[in-house]
Amino acid sequence: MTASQVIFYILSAFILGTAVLSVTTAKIFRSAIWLLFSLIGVAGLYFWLEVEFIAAVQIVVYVGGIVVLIIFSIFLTQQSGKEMLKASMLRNIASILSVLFGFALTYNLIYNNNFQAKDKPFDWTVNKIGTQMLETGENGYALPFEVVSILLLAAMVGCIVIAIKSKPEEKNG
Amino acid sequence: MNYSSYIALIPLLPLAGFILLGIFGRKYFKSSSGIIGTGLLLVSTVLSLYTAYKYFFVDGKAGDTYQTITALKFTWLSFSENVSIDMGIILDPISVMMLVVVTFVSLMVHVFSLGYMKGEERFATYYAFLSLFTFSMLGLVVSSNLFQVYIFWELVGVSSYLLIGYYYDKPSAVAASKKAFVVTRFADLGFLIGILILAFYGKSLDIKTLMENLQSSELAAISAASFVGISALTWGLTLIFIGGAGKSAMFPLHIWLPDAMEGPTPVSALIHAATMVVAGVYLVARLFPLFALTHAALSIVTFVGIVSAFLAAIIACTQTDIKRVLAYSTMSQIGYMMFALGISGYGGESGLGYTASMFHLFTHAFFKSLLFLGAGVVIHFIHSNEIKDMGGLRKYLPITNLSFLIACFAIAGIPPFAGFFSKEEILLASYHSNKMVFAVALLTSGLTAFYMFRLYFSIFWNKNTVVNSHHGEGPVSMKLPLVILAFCSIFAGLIPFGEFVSSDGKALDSHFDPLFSIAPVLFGVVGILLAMWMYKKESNKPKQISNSLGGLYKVAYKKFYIDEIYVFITKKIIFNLIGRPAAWIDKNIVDGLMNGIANTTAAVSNWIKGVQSGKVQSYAIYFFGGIVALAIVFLYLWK
Amino acid sequence: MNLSLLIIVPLLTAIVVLLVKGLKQVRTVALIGSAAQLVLCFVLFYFYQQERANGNTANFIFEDNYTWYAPLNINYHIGVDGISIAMVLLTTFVVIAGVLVSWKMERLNKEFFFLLLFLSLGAYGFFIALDLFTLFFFLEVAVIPKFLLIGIWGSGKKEYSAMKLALMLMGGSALVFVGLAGLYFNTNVNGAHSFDLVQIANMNIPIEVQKLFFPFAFIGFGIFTALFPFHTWVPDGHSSAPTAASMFLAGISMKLGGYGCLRVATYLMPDAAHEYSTIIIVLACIAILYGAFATMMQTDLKYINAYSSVSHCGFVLLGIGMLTKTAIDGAVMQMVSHGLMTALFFAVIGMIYDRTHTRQVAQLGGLMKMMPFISTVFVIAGLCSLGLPGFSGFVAEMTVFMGSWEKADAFYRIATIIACASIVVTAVYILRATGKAIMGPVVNNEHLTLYDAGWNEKLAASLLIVGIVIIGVVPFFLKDLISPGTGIIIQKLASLIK
Amino acid sequence: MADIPISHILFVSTALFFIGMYGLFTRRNMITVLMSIEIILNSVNINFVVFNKYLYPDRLDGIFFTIFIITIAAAEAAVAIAIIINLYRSHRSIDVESAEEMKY
Amino acid sequence: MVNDFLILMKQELVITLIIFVLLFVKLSNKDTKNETLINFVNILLALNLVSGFFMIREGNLFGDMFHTDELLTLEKNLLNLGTLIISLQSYNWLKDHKHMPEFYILMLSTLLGMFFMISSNNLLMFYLALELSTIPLAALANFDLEKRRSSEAAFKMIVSSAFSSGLLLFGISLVYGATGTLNFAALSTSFTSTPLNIFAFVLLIAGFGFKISAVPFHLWTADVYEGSPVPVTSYLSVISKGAILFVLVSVLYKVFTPLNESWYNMLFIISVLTMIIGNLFALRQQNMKRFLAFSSIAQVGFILIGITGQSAEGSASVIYFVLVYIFSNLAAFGVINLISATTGKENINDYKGFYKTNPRLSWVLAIALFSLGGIPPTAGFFGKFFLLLAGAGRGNYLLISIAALNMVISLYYYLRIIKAMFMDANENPIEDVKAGWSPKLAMIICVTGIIITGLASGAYQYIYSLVK
Repeated sequence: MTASQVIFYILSAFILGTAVLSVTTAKIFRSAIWLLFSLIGVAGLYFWLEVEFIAAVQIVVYVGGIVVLIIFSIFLTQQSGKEMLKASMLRNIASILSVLFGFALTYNLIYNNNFQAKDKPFDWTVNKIGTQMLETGENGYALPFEVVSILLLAAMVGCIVIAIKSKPEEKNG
Repeated sequence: MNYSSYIALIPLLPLAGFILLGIFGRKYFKSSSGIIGTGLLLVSTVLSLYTAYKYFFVDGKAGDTYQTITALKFTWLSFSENVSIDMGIILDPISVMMLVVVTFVSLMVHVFSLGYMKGEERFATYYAFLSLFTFSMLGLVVSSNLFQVYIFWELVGVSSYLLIGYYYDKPSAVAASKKAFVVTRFADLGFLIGILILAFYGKSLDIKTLMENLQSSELAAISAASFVGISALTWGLTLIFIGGAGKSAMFPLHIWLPDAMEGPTPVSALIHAATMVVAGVYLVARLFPLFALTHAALSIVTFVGIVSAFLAAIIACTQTDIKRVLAYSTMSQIGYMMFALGISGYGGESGLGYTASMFHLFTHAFFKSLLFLGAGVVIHFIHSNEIKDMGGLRKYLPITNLSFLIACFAIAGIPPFAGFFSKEEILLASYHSNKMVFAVALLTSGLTAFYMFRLYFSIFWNKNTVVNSHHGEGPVSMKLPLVILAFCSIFAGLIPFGEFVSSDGKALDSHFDPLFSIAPVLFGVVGILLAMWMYKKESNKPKQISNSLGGLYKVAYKKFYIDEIYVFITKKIIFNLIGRPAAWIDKNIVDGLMNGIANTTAAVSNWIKGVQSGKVQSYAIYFFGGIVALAIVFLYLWK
Repeated sequence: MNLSLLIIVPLLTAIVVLLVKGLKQVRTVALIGSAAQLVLCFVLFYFYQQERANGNTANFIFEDNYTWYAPLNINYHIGVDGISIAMVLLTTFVVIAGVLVSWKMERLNKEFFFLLLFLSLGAYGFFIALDLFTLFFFLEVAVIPKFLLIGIWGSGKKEYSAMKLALMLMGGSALVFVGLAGLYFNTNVNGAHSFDLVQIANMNIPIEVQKLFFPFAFIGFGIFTALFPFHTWVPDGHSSAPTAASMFLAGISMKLGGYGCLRVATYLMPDAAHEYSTIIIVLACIAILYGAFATMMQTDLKYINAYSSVSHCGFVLLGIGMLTKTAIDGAVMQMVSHGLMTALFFAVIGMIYDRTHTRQVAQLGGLMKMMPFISTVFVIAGLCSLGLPGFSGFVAEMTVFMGSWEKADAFYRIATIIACASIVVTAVYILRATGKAIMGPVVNNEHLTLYDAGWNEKLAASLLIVGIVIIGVVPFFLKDLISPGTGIIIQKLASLIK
Repeated sequence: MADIPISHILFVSTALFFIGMYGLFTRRNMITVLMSIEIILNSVNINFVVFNKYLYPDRLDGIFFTIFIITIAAAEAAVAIAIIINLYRSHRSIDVESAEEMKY
Repeated sequence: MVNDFLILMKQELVITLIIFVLLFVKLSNKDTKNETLINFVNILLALNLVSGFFMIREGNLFGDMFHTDELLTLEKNLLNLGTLIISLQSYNWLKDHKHMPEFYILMLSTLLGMFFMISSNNLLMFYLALELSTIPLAALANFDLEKRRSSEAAFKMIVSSAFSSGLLLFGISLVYGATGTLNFAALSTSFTSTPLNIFAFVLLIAGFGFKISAVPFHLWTADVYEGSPVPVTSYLSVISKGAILFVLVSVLYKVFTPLNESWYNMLFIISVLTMIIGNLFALRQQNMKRFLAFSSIAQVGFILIGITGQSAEGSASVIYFVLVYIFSNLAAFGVINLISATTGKENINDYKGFYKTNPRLSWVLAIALFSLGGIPPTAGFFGKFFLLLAGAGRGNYLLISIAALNMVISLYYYLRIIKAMFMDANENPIEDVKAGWSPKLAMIICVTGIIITGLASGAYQYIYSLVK
């Protein structure tokens, strides 16, 4: 077993393990932390895959953005130490069964599809990504970029409207 | 004058009367409607008499045979190439005779009613209905087409219905009218199916063509085709006979006739004595060439006829309502006519029964309507139908007394009154063909004499009733018909009927045989004497005799419980076992099924509502479940 | 003659009704409109006879064919033959009578007349349509107004009845739709599918296809015409409906079904009609006799007439099922006859109800005394219903019987006899109702103050009676009118029957 | 690196996907539900990158897709959190079962 | 290039312009009257609608990211029309709303997303546009900020949509893995029917199914519709559904042709389930919005039948039906919107005796419901007829029969409301509601549309000519 393999399996185990903990642990704050670890693990996997740019984005957006947002909202909404309520037994069993079954089905299909890696170097550079991102012609991603920016704008507007505390009383009074 | 130029007027004039009086009578002819109706009918009567004269004495005969003349014919409704309903008028001996009888008796009744119905609220309506009846009956007798017969047959039925129910606010009248209609309708069902059968094989509805077809080319087919072992021809004729039996109140379809007496008495005289009730006889006579083809059908006719004659006579002896007695007597007499036809053969001497039947029909019309009109005078006078309210009326009602007596002699078959001749011919014919029938007929004739004179003596003799009536026999309009009809009752029998009417159109000699007549006359006289002994004076003899007869009397008095059987069948069986379940099934099962579909839908809807639990995570599970299910179906099951 | 006028006139009338104000104006407009339509129909009848007299032997006359939805080959195609004319005439009679009996409609009269006219529009369109889409369109147009008419102006459990009627009829038209779609996709006119009735009729649809889709079309239309066991909307619907709507429902709406069974199902799929005739006949016989027996037990006048409609419409189906020319003639005649007769019956029941506020036979009695006109009309309607000669019912029923009897086979024979037997049962229930409600002593003394029919009611009843009597006395007019039409239908069948 | 078969990496992503799904099904806290969604999106990202790198290295479709997914995940999370906060204001709870008012 | 850009993307550009103007107004903190802004937006939307009929060209932009032609322009125009109608109808609700500009920003950005989705030629673009048209909607659902139900609706929507987009993405990733391309044209040749592909396809269908609320992916629909403000509900049920249907048709017909047989059967199952479940649930509803949610689910079932036709008639009938559906459903929502905004009543029982007090509104609602129920002479009849006819083209008469019978069930609940309005008595009916010119205009447009689009064949023929 090569080092790369070892690293991969360790990373995999780490990702999956922390993910499982994240969705099962009873304390919400811990859950968020486990999620953080899991996301970092995924970033590690990207490193291992040698797509460092994505790894960087992953860390910046997820770890730096989303998880922080989540933790922030946890603080806003409740005490961190409190244990969360458990789902009902029935729901749990149904979920486990459906998830296991779904996984078996899906992975069976994927496995049987027998993806064969092409023996070609994967050459990407940040530069290439950057130019393509703003290119308007063939293989250009300018339009998606615009679309996403509008989406972000809209999301922002939406967040502000919804989350900002309205003060009707002040206006009236 | 050619027939076609005026013949249609005979039925159409009364129709015009009906329309005129029916629509405008109430408003505009309230009092004059009687005159209008009678006047129109008078014209018809004159025309019929003229036609009769012309037919019988001028141009009806070709060689030695009376022809069937088609005076008028047009297609009214065609079904297929050959089969169509034609409206037409045929003239042959029996139709011409019937024209005369119907118009004449109807005219008498019209005239009589002028007095009898005076002051009625619905005077105009009454005349409208009478006109409608006359129209229908005339249409019936001159029909050239079997379906035309049926059409007018139905119209006659409805006029009868309307007239019986004339006193519409009397529940008994309403019930009687309904009963009359329904029973005859039931019989008509047979008629209708019979028509269908004959028309199918005969490939025509025209009576003449039909008979020709059936007698020649299609005979084999219709005789061979059979259902339950009985040939189609027999079926067809029997069914048609059922129709006739219904209208003619033959056993066991006679139950409507006594009840029909709820109608105004002149109506009974016209419809339920002289004309409509003989339609069945007429029908059989009309189709006689066909009946002659099959022995079976004729046997049924004979059997039904003789049973009716005898049964009705027995019942008549026990009844106390004078109109009912007359009604049963009518039934009995029609039974005579019926079995006379049944025992008759076709053509020549063997056709004596046919001639006799028609002869009896002819004479019976006069004396029976006379009896009814007389009874009408009595009822009008005493305001009751019950014998027990009557007695000794001869002092108050002399003309009625006399004419009633004449009619009684006529019906009892005492010479030289009209009934004697016709009845004697029937008995003679039956003597020659079937001794058993003859015996019963003879007995019946004795019974007839008995119950008629029982009636006569009870009304006009017996106890003295004190009546403080302010009117006597009524106006001239009421007396005149009595006199005329009495006259006819005396002399009608002298007509050499066989000259004119016979089964094959050829003249038939009179069969008057004084020696043979002894027995029937003797029976008649015995009957009269018996009645005289029992009823001339007020006594308790009748009571004693009826008591000594015990159960038998009761059974006869209760009309052999036939009504009760019918009630049982209709109320208990048809209503309870068919009607009610049908309604129930419809409401609960068929409709329940439809409602059930709706309810099930609602129930299912309620049952699955839990899926929409409001829990977003459950939604997600269902969502994923849907995917998995689809994937499995399309990956593994449905390739 | 522009046939579209038959649709345009009611439409315009309906629109004008919406524009004017007040009961007086509304009803005047409605009356004028429907009278105009009556005149129009007679003009059409006259022109039609002229055309025929001039030797025009085309199957359909006065055809108009406009492309409607070109991509789907859907056309607005109309034209008439004798059968259509007979049905159109029937409609116009019933509509005008309906307007007249609703003369004193107080509540929401504008809406009422609008819906009534709109409903009639559907019927007219249906009867003259020669394109299956057009036909289906008008068929459905005529459903919802009924729902509203019953639900808003009805009585008794009106909502239930209205809903039941609407759903069952829509169920019927759903089945019809499947049948039509099936036909459509099995036609080929120059490479395209077609809804055109004339074109489809000239085509030989494979028998398997016919056998598949005939039941859809037939049952679908059959629901409209009270095919057993889908008749249960009839009693409830009719009895809850306001008078004019009952008249329309029983008089015309049920005929839509009969006409459809004949024109679409039987005409276009003769082989299947032949295959399934046994079943049709059995169902028809059940409807006839069982309907009659069920009627016998009813105590509400409207229920009596509604159930008797089930029974009478059975004759229509029987005639169609027998597949002989005479029987089909009879079926068409029965449609016209029953339309007029039952409309008359409902009209008169409505008049009685308006006055006495009850339809229970037991609570009525001796009406003849107070309302001779209405009572006479009732008796006439009853007599027509029980098939008295001189009225239309007799002619129609007898034609059906004669036609049925042409089939020489024990099965058909028994069916015919069963059908014939119903005339007795009919007599029983009609006379029961008449005897109790019209004749007999007056049950309720309050009724003694009631008044007879007004001019509008008299006119309405007279119109219908005139129609009934004309058919009853001179049936050859009607017969000759419809005969070519049924002849065409039978031609397609002729080869099969032998 | 090449000695790891693709299926193994895909195993990780698929497993991650279903772990996320499990969380989404069972967690009663709205925020943890949100976290589960993030896990799901991450698994998809891995898929894209792996496919791109191993199977179709000529173009950068997978990479770009991943980038956009990450962006959208952020937007989605933001909106979701805003909604949750708003909900918390009115319900005083972020238990999923407190938001089950509308049903059937 | 710039010229092309301006012409080909003119609809998107106008919407973007509106968004930015509103943003500017909002940020500039000036006290602009709400009414003015609403009118401004409406006018621009109307202009956009009109411009959609002129200078139509076919072409690609941004490589293969954006594609437009006459049909797509028409589809966008239909959505634009619907949005305009909703905007007109929401006048009463919006004119006093504090966040009016934000409402428009969010709504129009989703509209923009739909336009891009329709024009997308590529799974990436499709996905992004889909998210653009979904995420702001979740925020919109929460626009009744103080109402508990509104937040609940928004939460359910965002969770469901995130979950479904997760599955969709997983599907897309598998497609990508199997074919190496995201481009539609390329997919149509390389997407063969291997088990994995079928699975991926099921995931994609589920993603679509979620948006059009096909059973069993529909469960979020009713709750979200009920909780959201009425304008948002109508927007959700008409515009967002219409857009995804357009895309679904073109994707199924043009891209997944190799899976023809599978997707046909899949749609068969889904549509039957959708019709039946939608109907069964709609039967029992008491809340108008929730009722219309389930009825719209059932409608989707019918639309799917049209799609199964897989012919020019099929796609024409779907597009035509969406047009009809815009008119009919928006007419219904228009009335509900008005009543809800003025009286706050949303229950079916509240509508009892409605005809007494509001005869005109009753007729509008009645005509709308008739159209939804497929009753002639309304356009709904034609729409449904064509859908089912298109479906029957494949010869699956079982499906057609089921659909036809489902129409009967659906009629029941439409008539239930008619019954409540016209027949039922009510002590306290809704008072006489005065509609402003704007909702009135919207209703006139809808009713005219309902009556004209069916009887006059122009609309359908135009669509058909484009599809062909």
